[in-house]
Amino acid sequence: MSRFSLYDDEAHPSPWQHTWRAFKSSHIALVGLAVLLLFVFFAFFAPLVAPYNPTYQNTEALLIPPSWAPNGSIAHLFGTDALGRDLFSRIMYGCRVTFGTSLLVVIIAMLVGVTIGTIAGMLSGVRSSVVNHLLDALMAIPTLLIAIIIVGILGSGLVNSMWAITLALIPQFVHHTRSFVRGEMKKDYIQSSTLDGASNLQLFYYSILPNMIEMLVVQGTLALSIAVIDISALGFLNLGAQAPLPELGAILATGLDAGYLAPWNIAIPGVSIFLMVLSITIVGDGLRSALRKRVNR
Amino acid sequence: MHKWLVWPVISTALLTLLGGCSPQKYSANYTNGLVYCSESDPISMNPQLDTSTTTADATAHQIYDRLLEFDTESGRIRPSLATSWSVSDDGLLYRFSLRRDVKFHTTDYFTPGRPFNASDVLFSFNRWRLPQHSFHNVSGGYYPYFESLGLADNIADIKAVSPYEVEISLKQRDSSFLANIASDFSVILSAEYADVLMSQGIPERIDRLPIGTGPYQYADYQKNHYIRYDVNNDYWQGTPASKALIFDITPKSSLRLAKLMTGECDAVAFPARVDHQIIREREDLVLAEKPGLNIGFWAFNTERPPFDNPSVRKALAYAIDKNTLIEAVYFDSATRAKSLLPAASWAYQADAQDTGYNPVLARQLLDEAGVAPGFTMSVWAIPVERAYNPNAQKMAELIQRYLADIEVEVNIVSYDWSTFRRQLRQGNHDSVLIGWSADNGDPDNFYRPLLSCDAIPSGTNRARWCNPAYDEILDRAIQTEDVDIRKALYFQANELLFDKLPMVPIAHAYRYQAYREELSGMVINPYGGIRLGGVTKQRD
Amino acid sequence: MIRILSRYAILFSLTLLSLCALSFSLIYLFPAEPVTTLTGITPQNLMQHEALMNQYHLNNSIIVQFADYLSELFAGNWGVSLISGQPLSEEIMLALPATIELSACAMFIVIVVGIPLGCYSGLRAYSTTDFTINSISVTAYSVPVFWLAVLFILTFSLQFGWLPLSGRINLLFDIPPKTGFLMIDILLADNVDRAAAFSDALLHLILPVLSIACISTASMIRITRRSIIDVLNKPFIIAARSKGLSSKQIFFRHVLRNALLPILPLMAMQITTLITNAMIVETLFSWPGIGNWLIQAIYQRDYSALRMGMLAVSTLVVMITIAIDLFNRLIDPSREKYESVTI
Amino acid sequence: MPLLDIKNLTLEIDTGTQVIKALDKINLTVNSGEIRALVGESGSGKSLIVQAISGATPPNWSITADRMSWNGNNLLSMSEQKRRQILRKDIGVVFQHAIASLDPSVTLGEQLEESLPDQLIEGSWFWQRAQSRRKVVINTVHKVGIKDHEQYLRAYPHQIPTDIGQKLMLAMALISQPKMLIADDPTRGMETTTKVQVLKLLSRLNQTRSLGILFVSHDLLAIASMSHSMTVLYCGQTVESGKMKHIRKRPLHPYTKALMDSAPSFSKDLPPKSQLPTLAGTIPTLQHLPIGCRLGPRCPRAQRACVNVPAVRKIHDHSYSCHFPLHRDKV
Repeated sequence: MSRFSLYDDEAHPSPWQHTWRAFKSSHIALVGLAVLLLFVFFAFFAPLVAPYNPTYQNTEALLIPPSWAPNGSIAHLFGTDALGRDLFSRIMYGCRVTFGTSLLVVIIAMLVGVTIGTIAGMLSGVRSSVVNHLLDALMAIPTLLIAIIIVGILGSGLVNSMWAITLALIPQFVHHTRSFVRGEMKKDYIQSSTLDGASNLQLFYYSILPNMIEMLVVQGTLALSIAVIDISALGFLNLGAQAPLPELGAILATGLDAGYLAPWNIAIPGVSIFLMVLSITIVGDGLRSALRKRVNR
Repeated sequence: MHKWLVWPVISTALLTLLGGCSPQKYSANYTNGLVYCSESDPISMNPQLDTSTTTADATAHQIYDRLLEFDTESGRIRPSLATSWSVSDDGLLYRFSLRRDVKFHTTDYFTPGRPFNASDVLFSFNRWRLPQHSFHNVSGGYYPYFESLGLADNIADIKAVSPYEVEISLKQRDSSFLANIASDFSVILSAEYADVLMSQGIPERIDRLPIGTGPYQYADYQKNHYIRYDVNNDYWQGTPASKALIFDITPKSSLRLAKLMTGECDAVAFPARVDHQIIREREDLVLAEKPGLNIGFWAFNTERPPFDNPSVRKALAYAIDKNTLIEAVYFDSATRAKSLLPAASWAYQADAQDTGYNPVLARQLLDEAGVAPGFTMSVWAIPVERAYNPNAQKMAELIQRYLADIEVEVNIVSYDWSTFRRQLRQGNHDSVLIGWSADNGDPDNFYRPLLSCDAIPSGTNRARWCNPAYDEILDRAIQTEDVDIRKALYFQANELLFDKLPMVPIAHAYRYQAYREELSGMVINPYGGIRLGGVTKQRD
Repeated sequence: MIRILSRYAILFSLTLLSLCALSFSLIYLFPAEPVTTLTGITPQNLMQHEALMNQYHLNNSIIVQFADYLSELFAGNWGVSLISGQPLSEEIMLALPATIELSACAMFIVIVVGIPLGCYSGLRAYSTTDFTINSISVTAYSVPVFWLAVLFILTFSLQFGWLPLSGRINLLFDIPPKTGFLMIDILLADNVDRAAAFSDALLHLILPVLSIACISTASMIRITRRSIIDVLNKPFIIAARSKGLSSKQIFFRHVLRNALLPILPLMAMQITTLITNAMIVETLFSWPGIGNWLIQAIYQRDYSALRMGMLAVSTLVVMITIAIDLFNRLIDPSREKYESVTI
Repeated sequence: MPLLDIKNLTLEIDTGTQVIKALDKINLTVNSGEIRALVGESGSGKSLIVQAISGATPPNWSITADRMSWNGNNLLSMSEQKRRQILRKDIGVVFQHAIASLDPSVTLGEQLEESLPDQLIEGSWFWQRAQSRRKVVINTVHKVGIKDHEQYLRAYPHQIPTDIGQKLMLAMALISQPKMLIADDPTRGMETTTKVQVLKLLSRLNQTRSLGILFVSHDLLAIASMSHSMTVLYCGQTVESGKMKHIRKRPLHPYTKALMDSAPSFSKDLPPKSQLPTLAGTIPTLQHLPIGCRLGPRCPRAQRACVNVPAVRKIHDHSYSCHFPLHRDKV
């Protein structure tokens, strides 16, 4: 029997469509996303689009001002540094190094953190409490301190600083996953799955994980902005990326040496890091409020 | 609805933000004192123990005096704690008459009971000279300057003829002896203080809480932070005008310049080459320059294969374009080095042989020596600015590029300065970018500490290269006073060095000093550390 | 109450113990002789090496070594710096107060500016003012602290010449470090113009404090704002309104308290960020704090200093975190609900 | 004159993407000494009305009404302060979720004292006032049926069981001795015995102090016996309103009938074991409200005219909004 339908049937967009719609409604978030995509583009295609090799030293062209300055040259859009390297290319590659490693670090930290967090969340009693306390203590230790110790043990370098930051990011993911899993475990739908005979693994994969992805995305953007800042901070302190690797923090630190003569060597890398973090933050905020809007419905 | 909240919130926020920004200009002239921004921590408070400029700057002319000193204008030797000296005809016996009524520092930790006399000279010399001396092994027992020159072995005896007369006899003639006595490292310590410390069982204090006769006396030192000196009110050359002297330790050159600009420093060590233009443009700053007796070089660790092979070393030398290095790193404030000696030295050889830029030949030489493409080596770059190499890091990066062209990969290694030197002394490097500033005007002061066999254990021979033929040439050169004979011998040494190439000489740089225009009496010491005793600060 | 306190005491000592264990393990992890890392003394010869090994029981089993390590720690024998040869306890006790002074001032600004602005923004949610405050805080939050500090130096010290850029006070003031807290030391010092010294020290504080505070204030505004909005949507606020309470009464009696309680644990995390930032900023402003000290130590590969510095800083941070948590626990009645204590 | 008189109350919620008309021309009056039941399924907007009256509206709500007056004074146009005074002295509100409506960080005693207007406190010194305040609080707590005041006044909201919370909420509303009580489902989830106690208390107060009560509930059974009149809501529209006994006897609106039928105790002639009659479908969400008569898609009597909003029709004091009402077919 066909039902008389005078009124439109409700459309049921998927949760992701919902989120995207809510996200789209904020112009700032869209601009942030565009800038972020630009950085992602640099991260993947820097070798294809960069006009020069980032380590190529043109000794004929030391400290050329950026192209908009009166005596700048269009050949070097952002000018050159004290070694005659094209700053624009270095920034592009710098985005690749800084952003790429940050992304990698966040993904690793997320995988490890979610695993530990889920186990900790599903555990109960003394074991869970021990895991909790250890992790919380670890979370309290400043990233820089962890980095310094790792550099002390392994020596400085980009990879070692990545380890340090991964280690520093893991506790956050563990913390959030743990409290999320604990909260979820108390809910009835998990109870009913358990009564259906689902094993812990099945429980995690089919019931908890799909609900957790949003939390992870939001947490991931947060962690990403922290990772970018930390990677560049370590590069800046010369504990992370070593010369001649173009890493934004390290580029800024080198720029400081010629800072008075060539202020663009300070300004441009700084602005790049700032924009990168800003776009990540804005996209993260946009996502979060979009999710909140969806949940509030 | 929430109007009542607006004003308290806004005013609190604004007050907190604005509270800081008081509009008056910051000025640092509170106390009559001099602030010098130095680049690093001194290794010790006794320059006998270390050859680095940092240590010499912080101690040699501030806390101590020598028997003789160099005139800052002419570079000639002139009396200091010794009022006069004589040399025997055979050049083996030196006699010094000492100045009377020179008082040692009176500080919290020591009050001198007697003025300076011959026993202090004996103590100061015997400490580094005699291995059995009770103070020889205090603080490591390691006196690099004297060991690298072989001075300890060459002194046969030293004795006090009277309380104010000292005689030193040598085993062999040494035409650079007086210059060495006048160098930064031949400081005079207090024997009385040493005795007191020894009786208290804390002899190592002598190098941490120093007592000397210089214009300033040690007050306080905090690592990585500052060294504080008080004025020596009884200074024999007249009490300095400044009541205090502070060494503000600031490793980053850009920060040092910033502090100079804000007036937080009155003078800075090693202004970076890129900043010279800015210093010149500013009316309140002065940039003094003088051709320096120094050399920046790239030394290979000849104890490590494949760098024990001269043709490998040559190949690497041909791979780099020295002119570009000089342009990029020294901003043309240096001259290209062909041999060890700068043009200002009387033994300078204008037509010395030099390696040109020839990467094809370089690769060919490497192939012949069996060094395969993809070979990896380390280039150590000094972490501090020096006159002879204002930015070794940058130079290392340039070299890295050049060597990449001949398919040699380069790791740039850099540690903190003191760690760097420690590691370097252990010979952990493949090659190093470093240099040497003369302590006196004698050519021997270049050739011997840098490459003689004796200089390997003392740590100044960065190439760790030992060649008996070379040492013999140097020994012959200092046993005569005849300038032409010496010149010829040094030319011969140059030829040998070009052939073996344990190091690539890169540049002789100008020496620079940046200070605020209120200062007067700032002079560039041609040899060694900075002298702040005669500096005064005018105030408006 | 006693139960809570004892529980926290146990928690604290356990955490401390694990931190000690971590720092102990560094002895074997650092690429240097264990003896050297432990004592800071590089043995000159075999005999000295042997003597040190015996003195610190390094030939015994790990457990004995650790027990010995602990007893030495509590006896105040922290070893000496590999580079300067000074006792580490002295160096740390000079450096740590400088960092605490800096961080405390920054934290003060963070609280005094961040919380009111966050409240205001939250109460006026989605208004123009809120939008402005929010955009500024997002922007400030994204600025890398080291770049901000450089910009501050370039602007306020070099361009305008208003503020000094290095250290805690002009070094010409001879302030003997008695407590390590400069403000107290100035009061204790003789022979100085205290007023001049005080104002000079304050001028030196401004730039580093602002560089650190900016970022943390921004996150504090964001956190407070969100918390306020969340609380405003709670039923009990509606209930309070229906009681006929004025906005002021509602804000101070119901909103503020409930908004700040969940912020406290986040504030503890902020302190960690703040100290990290302080450590970075210290190197730029030549601030003689623990961050500068540690970074110098890593440049110098001063392993014994690193080991103790790590222990000192992490103990400090953990102590603050646990204290805040305990405080939170004591003032937040609903916290009793949760069984597990989290630090 | 009615205590509370609401005419054509419309409430629109701006969600940022669309504007939802959550309440559509609601009419409601409560007379002094009258108990009015406000009935509707959950989601019909009962609690929104309560909030609109109590004035606690988020900024994205906009309220319009032809009339919304308290004792003849227009609530919408009066000053914030005046309105607060009325809420404080004359109207007591009990919210649906008792525990959530109590501040979790303040003890219950303090919250009760806070609800007490200053006029009701005796004494001029602060200690006298504190004493008096405490006395009033304890009295009120006893009145709502909590004997162990010591324990509960010192407790925090999360420490008490729900029914105590509900009683305390009631105490809080009654402590100011209001003229009218707005009770949003005050007996939700209570045990039957407790529920009876509370209902009895309310009836007694209604009789002794002529307290006007707006009793919001979907529990027809509980309120049918005590209320004098009833208003039925569906999806933010007033469906039917009138004296309790009239509506019970002859509901005019199909929805009211469905509601009555779904409660077994109202249909005396229900055969044993037969299915309870229900309306097809579910109540639509606020985002997807049908146009016209909002019951339209579910109404068994719906016809084409139902796409227009039905006007309010009135027989004596019994009003309804339906194009095709029950029992009126012959007219």
